[in-house]
Amino acid sequence: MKNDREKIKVFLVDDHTLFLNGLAMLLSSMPEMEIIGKAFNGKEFIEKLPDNMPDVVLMDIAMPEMDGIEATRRALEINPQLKIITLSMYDDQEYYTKMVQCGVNGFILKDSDIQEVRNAISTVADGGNYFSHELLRNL
Amino acid sequence: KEVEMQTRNQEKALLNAIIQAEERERRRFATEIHDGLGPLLSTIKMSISSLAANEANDANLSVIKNTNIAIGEAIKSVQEISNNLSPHMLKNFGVAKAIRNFINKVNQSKGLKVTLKTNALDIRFPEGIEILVYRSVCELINNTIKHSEATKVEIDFQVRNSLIELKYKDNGVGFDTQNLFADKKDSGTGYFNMFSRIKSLHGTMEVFSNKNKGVYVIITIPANEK
Amino acid sequence: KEVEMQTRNQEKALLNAIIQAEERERRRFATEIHDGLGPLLSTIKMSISSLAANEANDANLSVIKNTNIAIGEAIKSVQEISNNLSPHMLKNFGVAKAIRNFINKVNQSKGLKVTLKTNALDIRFPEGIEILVYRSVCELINNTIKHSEATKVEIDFQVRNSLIELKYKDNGVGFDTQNLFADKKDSGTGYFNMFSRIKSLHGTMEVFSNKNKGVYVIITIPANEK
Ligand SMILES: Nc1ncnc2c1ncn2[C@@H]1O[C@H](COP(=O)(O)OP(=O)(O)OP(=O)(O)O)[C@@H](O)[C@H]1O
Ligand SMILES: Nc1ncnc2c1ncn2[C@@H]1O[C@H](COP(=O)(O)OP(=O)(O)OP(=O)(O)O)[C@@H](O)[C@H]1O
Ligand SMILES: [K+]
Ligand SMILES: [Mg+2]
Ligand SMILES: [Mg+2]
Ligand SMILES: [Mg+2]
Repeated sequence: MKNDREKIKVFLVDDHTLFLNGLAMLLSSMPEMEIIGKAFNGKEFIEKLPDNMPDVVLMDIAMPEMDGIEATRRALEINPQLKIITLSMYDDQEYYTKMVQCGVNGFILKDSDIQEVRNAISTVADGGNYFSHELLRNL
Repeated sequence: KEVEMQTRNQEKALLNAIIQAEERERRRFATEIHDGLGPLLSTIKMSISSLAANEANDANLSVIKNTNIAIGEAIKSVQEISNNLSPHMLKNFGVAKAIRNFINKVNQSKGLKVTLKTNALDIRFPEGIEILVYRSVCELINNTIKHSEATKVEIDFQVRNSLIELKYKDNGVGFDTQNLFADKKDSGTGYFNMFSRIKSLHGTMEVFSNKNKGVYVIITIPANEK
Repeated sequence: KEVEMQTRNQEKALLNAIIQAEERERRRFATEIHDGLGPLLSTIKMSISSLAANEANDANLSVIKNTNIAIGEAIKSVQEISNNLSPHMLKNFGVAKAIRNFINKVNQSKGLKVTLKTNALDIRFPEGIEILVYRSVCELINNTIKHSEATKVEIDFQVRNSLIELKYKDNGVGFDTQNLFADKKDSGTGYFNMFSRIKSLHGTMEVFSNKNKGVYVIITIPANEK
């Protein structure tokens, strides 16, 4: 069992309650992960961020109040070192381009297997980038 | 005479209002499907993949595998339906990019090569126009796929002096344009709908075709029409 | 003068054709969702319940439970969306029964009691009329739910001498009908759409309301209009 201090601190941002909670449950059952925050839109995330600095953020794009594009911009203004992975239903090149321009370190699709989500989080936490193969194949 | 004109303008306005209301409805449904149903299915997909990783029982494992395939299909179907109802690209990135996107998908899956030339990739138009242009291109491409046996489509989408000019050309079997509205019962609603909608935004459409000479369509629309 | 009349009739025909094409499209989507996606989800639901029965691992069992909730919601959502897009009752059993069905659902879920009086339960009308009447009733009920704080709605739907007469009454807070189309930007599209569509089928609609006096709407439509 790893020490608590080595766990990857993950923050989840998504407006779909069941998805958010389901994903939180799956990730927190993994020994190396710790969910330190959840937010249902970009605005809520930006408000909570300063008190809950995570290692990795999983960020939806389409959300009410503030979408994932704006939230990513603001979060990186607050902490330029922050590592953000886009987790979206959209597999079109334009969204990918836009999010990469915003400075995300990864982009995975919502219909990924949980193992791919796990890989992406670990890779990005270790300082790498992770872009879903399915997405890259589309480009 | 002036009263008549006024009435007719009112009726055009009415037509536009109805078309736009309908499009808003479609978008509402598309969003409900994409943002409501989509994530639900994603949750299920992720859960099932996590079950698979932890499962020892062989019988269960094969049920899980099957379920995984079914859920993958369901997700694909949700995306397709929502996108056909109202493409999110159109709202988020405008008509030229949405067309490019649609073409990319066609080029991946059919024995047809579609090319797009445009100077409008970074231009946004009033909502009604973006929808009209997008739906017209989709209908023309669908017609080519359904009726033409063509191998190539060339689309040229230019904006100059506040005028949109869209040229569409395929190299298929063509058809006799005389028959286009000859028998309403028999002929499809595709061209009829395009004509009506283009007319309601003060645009024009010309269709040139002949047996075995392919189809050539020119559409013009004032770019700032509401 | 005759030419003008002809043009206006053509435009009305155009409008109707577009509305009907749109409804066909909606039905196509609804069917795709209902008949395509529905069975897929049912399969998944059954698989998941079979997994639950055989699972020993506690962690897995809680994942399965969660998945079961998600799939239940997905199935409900598919049914709702498909039905809102195009209610299958309408096509299969006609407008009066479809309205009765809609009302039953409203009476189950909201703090609102809707009653229906009608002599049309066994009468079928042309498709366009059925859709128009059904959508109007839905919009009026939705308005009552959204805006009125009413506890009661009475609907009276009668056909006599080829004329449909629909009376709708709620006992809510009412509103100033003067403002109905005063500011297009602000006011909703619900009433505007109803007016336009009713007009296009040569019907009429009157709206009576006052602050705290509820809403009373009378719609008439020629029953055989295509
Ligand atoms: N690219 C094309 N090549 C050959 N024939 C065509 C082409 N486009 C249209 N046609 C002919 O013109 C007819 C009318 O087209 P239209 O789009 O109005 O109807 P449809 O495609 O048959 O039906 P719908 O569009 O309602 O699904 C078609 O049935 C077909 O015979
Ligand atoms: N039953 C009602 N009781 C009280 N007020 C009503 C009622 N129906 C309509 N209204 C008022 O009339 C306005 C216009 O209604 P309309 O249906 O056109 O728009 P909406 O319901 O606000 O929006 P939309 O129908 O586009 O969703 C409403 O905003 C509301 O203020
Ligand atoms: K954990
Ligand atoms: Mg979302
Ligand atoms: Mg067609
Ligand atoms: Mg309304």
